[in-house]
This record gives sequence, structure tokens and C-alpha cells, in this order.
Amino acid sequence: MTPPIMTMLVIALPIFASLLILLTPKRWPASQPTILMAATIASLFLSFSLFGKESMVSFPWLGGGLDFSFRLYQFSAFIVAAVAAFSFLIALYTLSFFRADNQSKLFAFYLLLSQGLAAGAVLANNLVVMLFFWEALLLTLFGFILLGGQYSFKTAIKAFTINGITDLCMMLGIVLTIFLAGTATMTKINLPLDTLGATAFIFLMIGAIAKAGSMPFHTWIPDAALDAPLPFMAFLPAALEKLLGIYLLTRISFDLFQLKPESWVSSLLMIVGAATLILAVLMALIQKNYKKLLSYHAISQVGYMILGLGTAVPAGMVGGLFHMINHAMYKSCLFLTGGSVEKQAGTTDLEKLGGLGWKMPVTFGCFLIAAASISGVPPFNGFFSKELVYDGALERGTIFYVIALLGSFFTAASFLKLGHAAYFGQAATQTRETKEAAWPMLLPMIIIAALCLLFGLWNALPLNNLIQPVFGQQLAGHNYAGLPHNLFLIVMTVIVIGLALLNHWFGVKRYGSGLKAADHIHYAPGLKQAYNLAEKKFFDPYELGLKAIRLFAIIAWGLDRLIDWLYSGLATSAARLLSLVIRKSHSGNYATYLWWVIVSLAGSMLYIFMVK
Amino acid sequence: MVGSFIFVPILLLMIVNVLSFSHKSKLHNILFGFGLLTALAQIALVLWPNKNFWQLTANYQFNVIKFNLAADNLTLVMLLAIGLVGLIALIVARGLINDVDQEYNFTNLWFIALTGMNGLVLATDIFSLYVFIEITAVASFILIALTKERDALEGAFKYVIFSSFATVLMLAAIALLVFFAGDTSFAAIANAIKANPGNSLILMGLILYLLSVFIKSGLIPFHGWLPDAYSAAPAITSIFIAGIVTKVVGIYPLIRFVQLTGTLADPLRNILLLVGGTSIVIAALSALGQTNFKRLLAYSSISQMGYIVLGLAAGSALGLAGAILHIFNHAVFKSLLFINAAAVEKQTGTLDIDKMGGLAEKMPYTGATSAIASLSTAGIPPLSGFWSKLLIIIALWNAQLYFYATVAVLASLLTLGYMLTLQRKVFFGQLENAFYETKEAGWQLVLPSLLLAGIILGLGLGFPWLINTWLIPIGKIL
Amino acid sequence: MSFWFFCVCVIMLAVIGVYCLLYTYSLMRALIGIEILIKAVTLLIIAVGYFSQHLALAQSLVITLIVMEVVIMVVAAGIVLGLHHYQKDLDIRKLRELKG
Amino acid sequence: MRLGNLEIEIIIALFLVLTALWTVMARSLLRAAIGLALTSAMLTVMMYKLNAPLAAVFELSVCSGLISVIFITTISLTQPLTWAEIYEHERERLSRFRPLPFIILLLGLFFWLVKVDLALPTVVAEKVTDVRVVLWSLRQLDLVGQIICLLAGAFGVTILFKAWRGK
Repeated sequence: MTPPIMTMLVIALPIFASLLILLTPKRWPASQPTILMAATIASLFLSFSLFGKESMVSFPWLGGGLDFSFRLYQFSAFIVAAVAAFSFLIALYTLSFFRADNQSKLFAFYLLLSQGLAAGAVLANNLVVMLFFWEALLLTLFGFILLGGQYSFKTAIKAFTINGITDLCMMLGIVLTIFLAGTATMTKINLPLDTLGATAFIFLMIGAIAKAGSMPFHTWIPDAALDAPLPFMAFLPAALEKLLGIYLLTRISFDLFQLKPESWVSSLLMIVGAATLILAVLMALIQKNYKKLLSYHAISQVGYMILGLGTAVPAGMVGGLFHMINHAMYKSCLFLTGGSVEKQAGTTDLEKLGGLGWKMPVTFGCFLIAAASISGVPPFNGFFSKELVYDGALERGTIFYVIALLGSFFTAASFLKLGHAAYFGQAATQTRETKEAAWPMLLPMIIIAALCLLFGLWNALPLNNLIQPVFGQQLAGHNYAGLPHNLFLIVMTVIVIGLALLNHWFGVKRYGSGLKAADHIHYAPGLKQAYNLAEKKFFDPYELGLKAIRLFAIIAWGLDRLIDWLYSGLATSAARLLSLVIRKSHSGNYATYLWWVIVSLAGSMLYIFMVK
Repeated sequence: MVGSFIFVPILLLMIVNVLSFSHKSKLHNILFGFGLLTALAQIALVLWPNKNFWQLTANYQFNVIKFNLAADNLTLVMLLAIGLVGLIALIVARGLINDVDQEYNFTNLWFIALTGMNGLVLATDIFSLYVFIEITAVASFILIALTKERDALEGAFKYVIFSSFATVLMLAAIALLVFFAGDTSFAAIANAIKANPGNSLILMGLILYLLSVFIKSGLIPFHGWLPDAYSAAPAITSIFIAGIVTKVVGIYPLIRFVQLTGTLADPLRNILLLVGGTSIVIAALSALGQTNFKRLLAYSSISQMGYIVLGLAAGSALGLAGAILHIFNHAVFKSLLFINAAAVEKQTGTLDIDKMGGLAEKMPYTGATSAIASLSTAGIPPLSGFWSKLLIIIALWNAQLYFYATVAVLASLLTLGYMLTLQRKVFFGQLENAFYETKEAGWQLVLPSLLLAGIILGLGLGFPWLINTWLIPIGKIL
Repeated sequence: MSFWFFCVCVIMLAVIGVYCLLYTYSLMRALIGIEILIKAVTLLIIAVGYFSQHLALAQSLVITLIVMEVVIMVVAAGIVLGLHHYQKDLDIRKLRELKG
Repeated sequence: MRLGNLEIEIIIALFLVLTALWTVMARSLLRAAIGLALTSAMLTVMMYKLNAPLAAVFELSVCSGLISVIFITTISLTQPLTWAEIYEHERERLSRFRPLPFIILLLGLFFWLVKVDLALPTVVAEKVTDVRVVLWSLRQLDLVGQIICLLAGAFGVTILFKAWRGK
């Protein structure tokens, strides 16, 4: 097969398979998993065999320069392969996750459809074509969340509305870009960031970072964590949407537009990144639910990627992109461990969990590796990408570096809390009988955990083959494989992790390891740290610090809710009020309606003769 | 030969009625068969056009008969939509009406309405246009009042009043335009308009004509009758009237108007824009709060008409093409939604969406097809509704009407809002106990639903190939 | 007599008809209002025919118009009769069941 | 034809407007229907004066004849109220219609005083001046339309005027 045909096949195959799944009758229960596995394995092979090839495909479409064109090159092939890989692993995982037949069938349908559409969006070489696939992904998102059961409708609507609004921004951005560049073909666009260019860029950026789940477009993710099926969380918000969002952000920043370190747009990106990572991690710290805690981390880690790419200096860009692929791995691994725990123990409420470490050793092992990765413990992959982001941030401003480091500290602290509460300590009565999960659920976790380790120990493999070629010329003379070059950063990271450990130890010591006090313990060590600092350097009372951090967490929470309300509350109630007024005016009296006609008649005649 | 679109149905109708050779139920079966054949033949003639058929004028055989009828691309699309919705209404009627008398009456009136609409889109003469509008209107008055239920009569009465008022305005407009043209043909009137720019009597005529078609198509603020008539009419009438009749009666003359006046003068265009924009927003907001299934659909209909008017006001081939495609799309998805409403009403006995819930479980085909139709209404890609809205929005943008383009884009969020509310309240969510025994409404409703849903999907997916072969040539009639 | 004179006549008749439509409480009177409006427009067509010397055309239009008018009025009267069956009078104010 | 200073058309128009006014203001529905027939008759006279005799005949026979019959039938079928009720209704109704004559008067005065200068087209005489030729050979489509419309009306009568079953 020639590369163009394979390119088209990589999009078409999953979509056709998804339709096939929809058509399989209930009488053949085995057909659906067979098709699912066959399609995901086939597209996995297909996308890996596309690696290193380049091709352009184009069909005439709307006319006027709008062609149905696709471009396969190093970057898109990489993302497509990653999407296919995650799709395969999640498919494997779902084999024994769902109980209800209908649910697994629809999930398989949405999974394959999303995969095909995502491949289309990534491969598109025309902004309008990309938008086409991008918008269609909205539908599968909606469908996925709806699978969660009767309470998920509200969340689904929320996700749909938020993503719909941001996609609208993206649409405006695309229109503006086409207007500025005079073409919709992505390879032909390369615009400077002047006033109009920056406007178009920011619109496109909103679409991209909202897909990735950055603040302030994130509020649906924690809700979905509770309502939607867990494999969905591991697939869409943790992996696929990050890949797509960051892919688009990279494309627009360094391909379609010329993002330079000195521009204000770059600073804006960095501020968005820094704010996202610190606010979300503070939110994560106070959560008491396995899935919800993870979902806030899914938001927080996007901050690192945006911060890294936003620096627009080589180290940061490479770091941001590397963090994207690393995050997709360890976060879906974490969600999958959450899924195993939910399936086996029946709950993800941390207050009811405990002592799972001995009962589910494989899950626990995978959790340990992934948690170490996300916390940036050497030598796992998260460590290396974070170091690169730190490097870039430090180059642009110390404040960004400090925030990133602080985020790291809280990340480590919250995962210590999570691990402790779920896997150590006393089990509650309900979960005492828990056993290890089935092998189709364990296998994906093990594979991803192994990859986390591999990408860490042998980071030259992803960096030299996947990440660095993306930026090509811009990286001339740099190579980031191997150990980080800046010893200061390593020392600081190790210190921060050490501090987090110390902090956790303090907390456990002080409040005992009672599970019910778990979240309280993890407030207190943060406060104790602040207290110690204050005792040494400033005169800062413990209570004040406690209140300050509490207040900060409350403000963060309030901000979160406010944004939420703006989306789902204000707009809806305004529309409802207007609707009520309009309905009241339709009194059923035909003379009233006739009056409207006559007034309009008189008005339009007056208007016509006045203008004339 | 295009005259056969008028003669064949009316002759068939007369033969069956005048001869009335058999028992009523048998008679009705014959009439029904004729109806199916007529509609199918109409669709076939449009889809596989035969040059000889379309170009032969009627007077080649008898010198006595001379009709001013002609078909252009727009007419073809309208004939296709009329045939399609007509066919579907006829089939659905068999499932919905149980009474032989009523079904016989429906089929008779269906023939008259079909003839009226065919004549309307084929007419080349403004007064003939009026005559056929009136025929179609009379048929639809009776169709609405068919079951003689109280609410249906109320809706019909309001429709009679508003329709007659519109007729009076249109006749006044015809009188003023004919004053200058000296003839009633479209060509003569177009010439007269071009020859007398800025004449106040002509302007008066144009504005009267414009407002009369606004009333006929129920655009805000001329819409008072429409929600009442749609929601009170019997189920089968709603499908037929909302799907095609009021569109042919109202919007088609509007398109001819835009074609007549050429590029619209600025004040007229502003009126079109204002009415279109207002209709989209206000009707969508109103639909948001409705609890009656059919009334919600009626307001949605007004809102979609607003898009068509905006497309026309853009004044470019692209906008016109988008508007025409949207008429066709609207005919398809709105008939489908009304069929779904009819199915739900038939099976549950209510139209109050607050009382329903979870029906998709019991009526899977109705649920699935209504979801497709709703999403097409809201303009979600890749369904056909997306493309027509996209064309309209692009046309508005190209005409530098940025405000209205933005309104059109934002209002599709409102559309999505009320359509999703509808879907959630009726088809998803918790199944009410009362509906535990509910079943699908029978093949007469399911089959047309699936056909229409298939058209929505097919048009949506096939659009890229459709646009250059069909739509852009249609838009060029301007 | 000028064309304007007939225009004034038409406008006056139209105002009477519309006023009747707007302010009446009787279904039959609403139909009478419509009738007066149609009279006004008939007069306009004839006047136009007279002043443009196209009386033959205008007359043939008016004849068609009259036939249409009769059919509409018959149907409307039937609907009024139906409504009377339910509400036992012709009060238009009871015609407000459909609203919202 | 001139009557002193007035032209006959002015008188006919005056009567036309007055009969229309009376139709709308009339106390009972029956009188209103008769008023409508009178208005129609005045219009017929006006048409006759404007050299449109054929249309005038139609107007007279169909409008003041047939339509009046339909209206009067409908009115008598809908059981008029008792006289006391009518009287009560009328007082209230008249208060709503009282402004109408003044409005008409003001309109008439206004348009009498304000002479609007209309840009009329140059007259091109008709090629075919015979109504029968126009109607039967040029406007055949309208005739077909009339037939269809009458057919629709026939169905309307059979459906709407049929008695209610079992009620």
C-alpha cells in the first residue's frame, strides 16, 4: 500500500469499524470485542508502519481553496501512533471493565469513532477540514459522558457547552487566519504575531488549550470524573485530548504563527500555564476521591505543558511536548489503576479504601511507578520532562520557575496522600475482601508503567526520534537527551521531593494515620511547612497561615465555581427569563398578533420612505 | 409538459371522486395508490431529468391550451421537496388516521394541496402565483380543521385571518406592480422595477409584497398564527403543513421576490436582515421554554425560516444556494421531527414533554431518528443542516454582514439548547412508569422516519460532491 | 378624478376593515372585516386597470379574485360554525386557549 | 358626468365608505351582513362607472348575493343572543367603535388637504381589450386555478358543514 492510501485508511478504518460495531446484533455478543480488538490492533500496526513516511493527500472539496487535504509527516505520524496505542490499550482494558452489554457496545463505538476522528484532525492539512473533525469529536465526547448513567446528563451538557463555546472561538480564529493568510492550507500559512495575527492566535489558542483542559475551561473534567465511565477518563481527558490540544498548540505556535520569546503572547501563555498548574494542584490537594483527585491533576499537568511551550525557548518547547506524551502515559495509567480499584473494591472514596497494597500488588506497583513519574522522581519519565520545562521557565523568569517547583511540591504531597490512603493503612469493612483485577485490565497498566520507566531511563529514544525532530531547525545545536545539564535544577527537584516526603512524614506523625483524617493530615503538613518557614524567617503565626492557605483554597474553589456558574448558570437563566417574557407576550389573542403585524407594516413603510 | 404536474393529480382526483364507483374504503385505496404514484413520479422526474419532458411547452398539441409555466433549477428543488414530503405524509397518514372517511378526506385535500404547490412553483406570472397560493392555503385551512376538534378550529381560524390579511396585501402589491408593468409576468415586473428606480408606488408595492410573504411564512413579528396552527392541527396535518406547505407558500415567493428585484436595494435588504435575525433569536428563545412538543417544533420552524431569510438577504449566489438547501433540509428534518412527535403522541397520548421521559428505550427508531433530526436542526456536522447553515453564514460574512453572521452562529447554540432539552425530556432520562408498555408506532411511521434520517445523513456526507453539481448552479439564478 | 382619489378611498376602506378586525369581539365580524379589506383591494385593482387602460386584464383578475374570495369565506364560515359548536357563542375572546 | 361642482364618483365613493362604516358599526350581525351586501353594491356601481361592467356583474351576483347568503345562513345557524344580551353587548361594543368615524373623517380631511404627487407611469394601451379574450385565452391558468379552488371549497363544505357524529 502506498502512504496516501494508508493515511486515508488510518482515518477510515476506525470509523468504519465503529459503524460495524453499531450494526452487530445482540445475538452475537462475541462479535463486538472481536471487532474492537481487531480494529485497534490493525490501526496500531498501520500507524506504526506509517512512521517516518511522508505524504500529502488532497481531494477537491468545497472549492475556493478548500480541499479535503491531509498531510502525513513526522509530527502527525507520532500523534496518530500515540492515539492508536492508547486506543488499543483502553480497548484491552474495557474487555472486562463493563458489565452491561449495551454500555460496552456504545463505548466501543465511541472509542473507535473518536480514534478515527482524532486521526483525521491531526492529519488534516486544511484548517476547515481540521475543524470538521474537531467539531465531530464534540459529539463523541457528549456520548461518552452520557454513558455514565442517569446523573451524567448535566455533566455531558456542561462539557458540550464549554467545548462548544471554545470551539466557536476556534472557528473565529480559523476564519481570521484564513482571512489573514489568504489560504486555508496549513503548510502555506506562516504569519507574524502582529495585532490581528495575535487576535487570531489567541482564538485558536483558546480552542487548543480548552481541548487540553487548561483553566478556565476545565470545570467539566472533575465533574466527569465522578459521572462518566472511568476508561473514558483514561482515554479522552487524560490522553487523547491532551495529545490533540497540545498538538494544535504546538502547530499554531511554531508552525502557523511565529511565537517568539519576547512577545507578550508568549508571556500570556506562560501565565495561563503557571496559573493552571498551581491552582489545579491546590484543588487536587483537598480532594477525598481517587478519581476526582486524579482529574484535578490532569488539569494541573496541562499547565506544565503550556508553560513549557509558552516559553518559546528550545528547552521549554521540547520539555512541554515531552511532558505531553509522558503525561498521557502516566495519567492514563493512574486512571486505569483507579478503574481497577473501583471495579474491585466497588468505590473510589478514599475514606472507604485502605490497605489495598497487599491485596492488589500489581495495581499498586503500577500506581507507584506512575505516581513517581507524575511527581517527577528520577529516573522516571516525568522527571526528565519537568526538568526541561523548569529549564525553560528559569530562562524566562524566576517567578515561573518558583511556581512550577511549588506545583511539583504539592503534586508529590497529594500523591503521597493518595497512595497512603488507598494502599496502606487499615481497610474499611466494605473493602476487606478485595482481590486483584483480571488480566485484561492489568496488562495495559503494566505496559504503560513499563513505558514510563523506559522513556525515563532511555529518554534519548523518545527525544531523538519523536520530540526533537518536530521543531527541526529551531533546535539547531541543542540535544536534550540524557541527564539534565543543569545540576542546580536536579538538586532543587530532589530537595523538593525530599521536602514533600518529610512533610508527609510530619503529617502522619502528627495526626496519626487514621484514614478519616487523611485529608486533614495533608492540609496540616503544608501549613506546618509554612509555619516552620515563618518561625525561621518571618514572624508568621500558625493559625494565620492555616487560614491563609484555607482561604486560598476556598478562593480557588470559589473561582472555579464562579467560572462554572458563568457557563451553566448565568447564560441559562438569562435565556430562561427572556423565554418567559416572550411566552407571556403570546397571550393567544389574535388581535395582539395583528397589532404586531400592523405596527411592523407601518414601521417598515416609514423606514422605506424615510431612507428614500 | 410541465403542466402535467398540475393536471395529472387534479384529473386523478376528479376521476376518483366523480365516478365514485365503489365502496369508500376501496375508493380510498385506489386514491391512495394514485397518490403514491403521483408523488413517486414527481420525485423520479426531478431526479432523472428528461430534457424532452422539461422543455416541451404545453401548447404544442392543442392550440387552445396555453399556460405560462416554466421550470428552472429552483423549481426542480422545490418539486423534489414537495414530492418527497408529500409521499411521506401520505404513507404516515395511513398509520395515523383510523377513520376511513377522514383518511379519504385527507387524501383528497392532499391532492389539492399538492396541485396547488406544484402550480405555485411552476408559475411564471405573479397573479397565477397568487391563485395557487390561495388554493394551497384553502386546502391547508381545511386540513388543519380536518378533525374538527376545538383547538384545531381555533388554530385554523387564526390562520384564515392572517392568511387573508396577507392575501390582501399581496393583491395590493400586485395591483401596484402591474400598474407599471402593464402585465403580470415576472419578466415584465422585473423590467418595470428596473426601469423606475425609486418610484414610491413601486416601492410601496414591493414592501407590501414582502410583508405579505412574511406573514405567509410566519416570520417574527408576523408569526402569531403559526405556533397555534401547527400545534393544534391533527398530527398528520402538522407533518404536511410544517414540512412543506407553509414553506412553499411563504418562502418560495420570497425567493422569487429576491430574484425579481435583482440585487436588493439597501432598505429592503435591511428589512429582510432585521426580520431574519429577529426571527432566529426570538423564536429560538421562545422554543426554549415550550412544554408542548409540537409547539416547540413550530417555534423552531420560525427560527429556521430566519436562517433562510438571512441567506437570501446576503444577496449572493452562495447565500441563495444556502437558503435553498436549507429549505430542502428543513423540509426533511422538520417533517421527521413532526413524525416523531406524531409517533410519541399516538403511543403515549400526550404531547407534554414534561410528562415524558426515557422513551428511546421503548421506541428506539423514533428516538434515534429524532436525535439525528435535532442535531441536523442545530447544525452539527456532518449532518445536512450543518452545511446549509455554514453556506448561509459564509455568505453573510462575505457580504460584510458580520453582526448577522455572529447572530446566526450564536443562535445555533440556542437551537442546540432547546433541541437537547427536547431530546432529554422525551427520549432520554428516566423511563416513566406510565410508559412501560409503550411500543414503536408501526411501520407506516418508522419507515418514513428512517428514510428521512437516511436523507439527512446522506446529504450531509455527500455534500462535498453535491455542492458544485447542484447547489451553486441553483444559486446562480439570481 | 385622479388616481390619488381612489387611493384615498382604498385607504379609508382598509382602515375600516383593519379597525373592525382589531376591535371586534365577534367571529363573524372578523370575517366581515376581512371582506371589507378585500373590497378595498378590488377597488384598487379596478382603479389601476382604469388608469393604466388595462381594464380587460384588471377585470379578469377581479373575476378570479372574487371566486377565491367566495371559497375562502365558505371555508371560514365552516370554521366559525365549528367553533360555535364548542363555545355556543361567537365570542372571539374565548379564542385564547392556544398561547405561550 | 358632473353634478354642479361635484363629480358623481365622489358621491359613490362617499356612499361606499359610509356603507362600509355602517357595516362595521351596525348593531346586529344581520344588519352587518346586509351592510356588507350594500357595500358590495356600491362597489359594483363604482366599477360600472370605471368601465368594468363584467367584473361589476360578478361582484354584484357573487359578493352581494352569494356571500351574503353564506353569511346570513351562518349567522342564523349560530343562534343569535337574546335582545337584552345584544343590547348589553352593543353598549360596550359601540364604545370601542366610536372613534372609527372620527378617524375616517380625519383621514379623509388629511388626504384631501395633503395632495400627494404620485409619479404615475406613462400609459401604454392594452393590446387585447376584450375581457373574454383575456380571460379565456391569456389567463387560462387562472381558470384552472379557479376550478381547483372551487373543488377545494367543495371538500371544505363536505368536511366542515357536516353534522357532528355522536355528540
